[in-house]
Amino acid sequence: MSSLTSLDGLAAKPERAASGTRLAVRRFLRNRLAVVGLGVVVFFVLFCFVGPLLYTTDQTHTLLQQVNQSPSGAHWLGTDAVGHDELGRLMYGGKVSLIVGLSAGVLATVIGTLWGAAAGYAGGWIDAVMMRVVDAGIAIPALFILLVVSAITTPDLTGLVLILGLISWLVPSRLVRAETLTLKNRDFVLTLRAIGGTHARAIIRHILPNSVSTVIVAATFQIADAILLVAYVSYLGLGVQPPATDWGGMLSSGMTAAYSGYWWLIVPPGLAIILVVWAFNAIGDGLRDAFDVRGRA
Amino acid sequence: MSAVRPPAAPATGGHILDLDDLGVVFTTETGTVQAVRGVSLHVAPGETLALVGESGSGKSTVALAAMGLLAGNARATGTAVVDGTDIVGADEEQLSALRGSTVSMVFQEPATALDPLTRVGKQIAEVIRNHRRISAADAAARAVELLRRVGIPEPEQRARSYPFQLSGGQRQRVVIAMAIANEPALLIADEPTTALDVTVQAEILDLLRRLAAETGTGVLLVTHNMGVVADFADRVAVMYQGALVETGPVEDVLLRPAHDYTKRLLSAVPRLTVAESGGPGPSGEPGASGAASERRADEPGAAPGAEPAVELKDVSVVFGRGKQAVHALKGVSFAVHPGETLGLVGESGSGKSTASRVALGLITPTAGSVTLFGADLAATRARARRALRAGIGVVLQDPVASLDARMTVGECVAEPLRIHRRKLSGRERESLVADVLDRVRLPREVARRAPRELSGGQRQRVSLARALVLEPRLLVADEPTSALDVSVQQAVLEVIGELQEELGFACLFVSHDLAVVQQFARRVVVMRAGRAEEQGLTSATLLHPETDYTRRLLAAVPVPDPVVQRGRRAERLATLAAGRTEEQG
Amino acid sequence: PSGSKNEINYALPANFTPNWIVPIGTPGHLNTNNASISQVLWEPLIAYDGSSGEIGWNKDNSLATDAKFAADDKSVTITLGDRHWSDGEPITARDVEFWFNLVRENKKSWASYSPGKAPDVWSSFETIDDRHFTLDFDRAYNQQWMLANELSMIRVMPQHVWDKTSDSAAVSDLDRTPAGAEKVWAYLIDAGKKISRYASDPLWKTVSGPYRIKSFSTSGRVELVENEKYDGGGAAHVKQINLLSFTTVAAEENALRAGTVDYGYIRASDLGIKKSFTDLGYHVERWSGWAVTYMPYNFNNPEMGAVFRQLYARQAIQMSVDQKTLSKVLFNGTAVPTYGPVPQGQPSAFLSDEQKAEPYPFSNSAARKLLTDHGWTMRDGTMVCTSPGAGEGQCGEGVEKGTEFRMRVLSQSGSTETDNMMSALQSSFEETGIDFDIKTAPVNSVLSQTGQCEKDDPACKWQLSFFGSAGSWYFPAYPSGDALFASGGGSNFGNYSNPEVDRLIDRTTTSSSLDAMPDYSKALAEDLPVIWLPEPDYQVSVIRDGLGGFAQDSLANFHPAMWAWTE
Amino acid sequence: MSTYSFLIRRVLQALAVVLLVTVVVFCLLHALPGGPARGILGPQATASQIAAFNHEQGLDKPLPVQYVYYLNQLIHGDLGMSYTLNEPVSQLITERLPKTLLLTVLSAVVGLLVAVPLGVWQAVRRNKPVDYVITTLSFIAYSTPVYFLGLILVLVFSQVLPWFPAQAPQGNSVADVLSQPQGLVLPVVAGAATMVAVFSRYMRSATLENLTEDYVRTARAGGTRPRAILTRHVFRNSLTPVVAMLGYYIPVLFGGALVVEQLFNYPGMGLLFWTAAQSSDYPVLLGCVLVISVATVTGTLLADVLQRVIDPRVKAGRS
Ligand SMILES: Nc1ncnc2c1ncn2[C@@H]1O[C@H](COP(=O)(O)OP(=O)(O)OP(=O)(O)O)[C@@H](O)[C@H]1O
Ligand SMILES: Nc1ncnc2c1ncn2[C@@H]1O[C@H](COP(=O)(O)OP(=O)(O)OP(=O)(O)O)[C@@H](O)[C@H]1O
Ligand SMILES: [Mg+2]
Ligand SMILES: [Mg+2]
Repeated sequence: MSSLTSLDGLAAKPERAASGTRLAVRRFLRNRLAVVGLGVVVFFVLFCFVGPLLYTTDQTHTLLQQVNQSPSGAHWLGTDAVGHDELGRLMYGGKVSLIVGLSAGVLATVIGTLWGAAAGYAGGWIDAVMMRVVDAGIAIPALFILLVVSAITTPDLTGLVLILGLISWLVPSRLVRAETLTLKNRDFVLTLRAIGGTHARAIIRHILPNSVSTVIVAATFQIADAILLVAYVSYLGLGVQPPATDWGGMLSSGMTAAYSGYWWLIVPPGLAIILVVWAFNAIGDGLRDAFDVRGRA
Repeated sequence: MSAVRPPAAPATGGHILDLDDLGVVFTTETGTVQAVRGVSLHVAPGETLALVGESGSGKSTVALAAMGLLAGNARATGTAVVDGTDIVGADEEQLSALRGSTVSMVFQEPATALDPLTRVGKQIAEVIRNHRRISAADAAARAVELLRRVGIPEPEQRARSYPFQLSGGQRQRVVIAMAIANEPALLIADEPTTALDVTVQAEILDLLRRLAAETGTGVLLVTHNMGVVADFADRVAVMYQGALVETGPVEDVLLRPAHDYTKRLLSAVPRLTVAESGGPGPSGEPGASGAASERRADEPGAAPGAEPAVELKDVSVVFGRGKQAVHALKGVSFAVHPGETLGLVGESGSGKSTASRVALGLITPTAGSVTLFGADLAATRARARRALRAGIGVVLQDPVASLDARMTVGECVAEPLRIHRRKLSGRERESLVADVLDRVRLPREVARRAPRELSGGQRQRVSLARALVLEPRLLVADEPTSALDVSVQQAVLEVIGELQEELGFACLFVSHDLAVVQQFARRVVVMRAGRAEEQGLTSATLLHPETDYTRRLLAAVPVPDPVVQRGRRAERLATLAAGRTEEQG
Repeated sequence: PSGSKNEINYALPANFTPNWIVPIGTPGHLNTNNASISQVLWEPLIAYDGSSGEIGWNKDNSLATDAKFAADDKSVTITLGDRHWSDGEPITARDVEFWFNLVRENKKSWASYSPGKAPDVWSSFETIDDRHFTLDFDRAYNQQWMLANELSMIRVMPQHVWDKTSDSAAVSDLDRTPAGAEKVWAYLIDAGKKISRYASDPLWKTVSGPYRIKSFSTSGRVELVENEKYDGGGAAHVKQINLLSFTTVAAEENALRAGTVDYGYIRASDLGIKKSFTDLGYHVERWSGWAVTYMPYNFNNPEMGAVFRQLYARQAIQMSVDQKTLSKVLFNGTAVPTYGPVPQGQPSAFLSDEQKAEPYPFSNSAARKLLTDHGWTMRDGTMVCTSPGAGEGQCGEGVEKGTEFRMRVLSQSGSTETDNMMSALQSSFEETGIDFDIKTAPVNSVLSQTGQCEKDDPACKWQLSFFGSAGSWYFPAYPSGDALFASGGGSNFGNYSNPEVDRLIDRTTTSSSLDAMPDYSKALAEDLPVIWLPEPDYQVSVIRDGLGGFAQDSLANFHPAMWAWTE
Repeated sequence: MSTYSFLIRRVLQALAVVLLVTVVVFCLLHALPGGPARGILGPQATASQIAAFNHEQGLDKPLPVQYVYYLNQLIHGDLGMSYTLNEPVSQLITERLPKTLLLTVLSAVVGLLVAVPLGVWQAVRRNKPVDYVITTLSFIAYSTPVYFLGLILVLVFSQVLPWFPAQAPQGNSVADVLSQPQGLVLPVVAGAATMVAVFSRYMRSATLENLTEDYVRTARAGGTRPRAILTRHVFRNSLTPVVAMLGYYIPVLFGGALVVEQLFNYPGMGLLFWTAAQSSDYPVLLGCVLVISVATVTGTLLADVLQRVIDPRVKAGRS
């Protein structure tokens, strides 16, 4: 019998031992677009958080003597309508955009994922009630909620993140629930239950990892949405308050000068938003593929 | 490699399939896998070549290579010539022209082989219209005809069904209908009957045989069932570790094996012992079956006095409600005692899996009660129930679905340890996992692979390893060896047996393979349409069945001896014909 | 482009939909654009506007030809011109009386009512003959105020068509009884709410103005065509006027570029690219408003009220506002520095020299000195009161020791100019040592939260408020500030109160002295009841070359009858 | 579950959701500080006018009373009168809704018509240059704020190249609007851009998933050509999740419509909603929220029904 012990493995010559995570990293690194995306994000993080140390500008005082200047040696990207150095402002506003985008996106994804997984897993009336709440949430236009909130309070950065996170977790929760519904009756979850695994384990170890591609795609969209939303809500007075700013706010105020030829007020923030959102999406895609054990054949 | 030509084979060059020095390499994250090496074989028109061998030896890979359907991470070398075209170098356009008309294939798993959103009639018609210029209506009519031919009742209606509305056996027949739609010159069938119970299996084999005879189709049959080989094949090729070790006419290989591995393989085949057909049971009192078997169950060896590990009392299960309600179980009672193995047999859809799931508490019975280690499942609270379940090992029927594709094999096997032995260190856990993998005859290296990267049989053993790793008090195994070749099956069954000796756990063993049950289980419950048709000691019930149903089941089991099996087949067909005329008369 | 010389396309302000034409209105229907349309259909008794370039009585578009005040300033006798309704009936004193009766009986629901003003100021209406009547006052009033602000509100309505209570009812003298007047009022207001019937309802077909309605859509497009029966002095020059509504300024600018608008506007920030419009055959003209812009202090705010009550503190704040630079840079020169309660965009006799001279010129250092001289010390860039007390060199009554000079503004959102101005102010205040937090909200929300309040109200949290992106306050022709700065005035949001100022304000409406207004102007320019800010233009108009014949009315009305193609 | 009882159950649930929405929205509205009076009547209004306004609009009554009153009105099909536009809200909405619907439906249809084949194509060409290029383009489309995109469209296709008008058709009725199709081009493109970006992603991943299914192998084994496998099998199977998403996308479409309407001077529901929100016009605001939520709930309902049509398994209750 012992000769049978290791028969079918002989054909396999493993290169070297690799853990699941290490494999995922390797798979991620093979996705060129995702690596470029990661590079872009790293660049912008450095740009916004380290950049101001190298390229110091005054972002708290307006300088009405030097508004709307085109790029020059003194101001690499020119100045804006109140005389701030545009490059410095790009760094300054990027901090807010990155922090808010990432945290709100992650917050929304986490809430949505947990809620959706819990509802789908519990099933029955709990599911029905939880999902009707989500339906109602989806059905109330976000603009309305933002408006009410803006009238009641002016949030600080944390508040802003909370608000954006709390209005955008609904769709991810829907997606995750749908996924959970099919997953919870899969044999590997049943096996776990049959041998006495807890519900939490079923959700955390099996259902969530198997919905990871949905979750990641949702998360990247959430991050993108949050960055764009900050700009949108500043219209309502909900965004960051001067002298702070964010890329979206810079873009929308720069837009009023669209016909004046002040391209340096529009192109840099516009490009920054597009690049960062693109980068997060590319990373999300890469992550999805990296964790997707199934779709590789 | 020179194969012994069967007398019926036509001259060289007339082969419909010719593999020459075929090699297949898979590239995976953990390295490359040389799955097939230097395989050369051929199939002549009208001939059936059976490809047997141990699980994971590369049989499916060879079959897929011959279709040009290898997975994306595979690279083939050598040649695989089908009707004059080399598949290995062909482009997709050439292959499309060939597939479905010259060569077609029946896949291993019928559950997922069909497009869920297209009516089956349409899917069959599509294959026809891929290769023939006929009207949609004609193709549809022909699809119905094919469904009738593969023995699906009410084919006109069934043609309009969606795959999910058909049973597994029916779905497999639809796949076969697609495969034979254009009367291919070569039919490749990869374990076409694994998922089916013996009676359906017999019918499908009859069907394939008729096809080969009528249209001169050459068949490459991949199987691990030696009975099927004996029943069906003209020649046999034996694979071992990716290479061919022996090829020859079926009588020669099965009765006078030359290679060591073949010998080992054949010696591992469980053989069904049958009494004279129609003979009375040993008790000699037909009709008193229930009382008789229970008495036997209480005989010494059944741990008298010990309370059963699991007991079902008068359990009924109804799925759905209203018109669509399915009565999956109707008043089923049985008990499994520590140290004993209870076999659960019966045709497909008879409720075996449902009964085992009820025993596990995964399905709450509509009526009746379930006792697990003496505790009524319905009455225990969640926490207590979880504790009870610590003593259970589970192997569910579908080896693909029961492993989480996102975990490595090692993580899958270690999961029960993580739940119930939280204090173990990572190293201890690893060594326990390695031990149990050894026990189910899997190399330790697979621990790092993804379930997807294993063969069907390997996956099934991973499930088993997971069930055994905690040294359970009760093992519920639903078809734990259905995808295994007989040699591994034997090894695995021995492992379970040894462990049972050692640990004294109770085992509920679900299988449609009567020979395995006969060999492995002390007592048996025969299920039919949700009822326990008969139960008793295996030795008695399977040797001297009390019901026609059990007799029919037994008669349909092919035995791995081509000569004997031919006789049995004739006999079975005769009784069937007789039965039919009787019914009509 | 309208293409034809018989039409003019006029762009209404962005995001405004005309929704009222009836010469009497209930609150919420008050809008100068509505009023402009209404006045083109039914001429006012006395059109007191800036259509000629200066604010005055525009007799061409008035039904009255003369107003004679009694020597004691306690009554006026008005003469009507020889004019006819479009249905041929003459316009008589009865039509004026009709308006008078309706408004007197329904003044509570009349949009323009505020206690102590019209119609309370008129004690009786006496018809002399068809074309003459006398209005008696409850006391003596400043003639100009009476004429420009009160009498100009009187509208003349076709009594012979409107004096009824349902579409099918017969016309009678219902308005002469209080109950009847109420019913007629209700009927007219109700009819006025049916915008979709404006073009078809027979009620609105009898007009006195140069135009009548051709179509009126609820999505904003209004078409006016010439009233051929018009017999006044301000006849239409162009057959048809199309009033177009736009969702945003950007959308309107697109239409300008596409040439579909003859008379439109651009953002102040686009003044730099004026050429791109002149190249298209337009000329660009500023349209300044008869308005002031400011940020009210909340004198009752529990945290900062006491500081705001100190004149020196308000002076320091005002000195930190560099109105000239703000106007020039942020508004592209389309705003006018304004240092007091009288609009400074137009020359007028109301403006005092003191206000004009900028009583508190911009100087951060002077502002800082003012604070340090009054017991404040700079700590970490912020002034802190270190010497409390009411005495000389101390912070002043009610200001506690350790109070930091931190103020918070609730500012309207959605305007780049405003955002920029707030940023600039913040920066400049910081220079002085004053912290300035900005919180923004939609303008309605700002207004809702800027209420008069008592110290302990929860609603008294606001400290400064700004709702003046398009000017905070548009005056009637006579810019008296009674509602704004008189103690208890309806729009005195911050509860500013100064008995001396109250007296001056009262004088502006009741005394005939020519000094009344300049005195008031001087006092408030010096006492700083609010933070005075640059007054932005009403709009920067873009007008097709060849369209002319008019001046832009600083009261923000438009007068289609004056528009004419000159070439 | 039969289709009939399924529909009844779904409709009842939908009603419950709408009711929940009204409660939430009503409470939120009345949590606003200050109330609408000052905002509506302007800075010049007097205290007594404000009191009169509050009395007239019932804003001085306790909240539950107001809600019951509102609900009662609602049941009788009355959405109240706009504070600022002095017209019944229902009339305002019926006038503007068709225009917005036209715009959103057109954008959605155009968006889907582009997105779906694009996603499939990308899946087929996975990790090839085309896939990368389209992926990048769709990310760019997604990350470009609609107002920015609209501005660029106008600049390029209306000012520099005078191909399309910068204004949407100005007519009031749908027929008017449709009679000037060239005016719809830019607004529809602006509205469809994000749609394309999002749904091509969903379609791509759904297709990728389906391409690995066993039935694809079966079809290949039957000699079905790759293109036919895509169009006949993979396509339909991939469409199900996309259809499910569509329902939830309705509020997003409305949000986009708002910006597009502003940009292209096309007064519709989106603009009405925005203006009402800016001016605290409670009845209009409530009416719009109600319409949007009903549209969303109906959209999800339709998506569910559509899914049952596409996927027979859903109907049988196993998916
Ligand atoms: N896609 C794949 N990637 C990597 N390795 C694979 C893949 N498919 C199969 N293998 C490996 O190739 C070898 C042959 O697999 P194959 O499926 O042909 O076995 P088999 O003989 O059909 O076994 P069984 O009887 O269990 O189905 C096995 O070791 C398996 O692990
Ligand atoms: N979840 C379910 N819903 C509805 N019907 C079900 C469900 N599960 C099983 N059934 C039905 O119950 C019956 C018994 O099924 P079960 O799976 O127990 O059969 P089995 O004996 O295990 O068959 P096989 O040998 O094919 O595995 C079948 O008719 C099946 O279609
Ligand atoms: Mg196989
Ligand atoms: Mg089963």
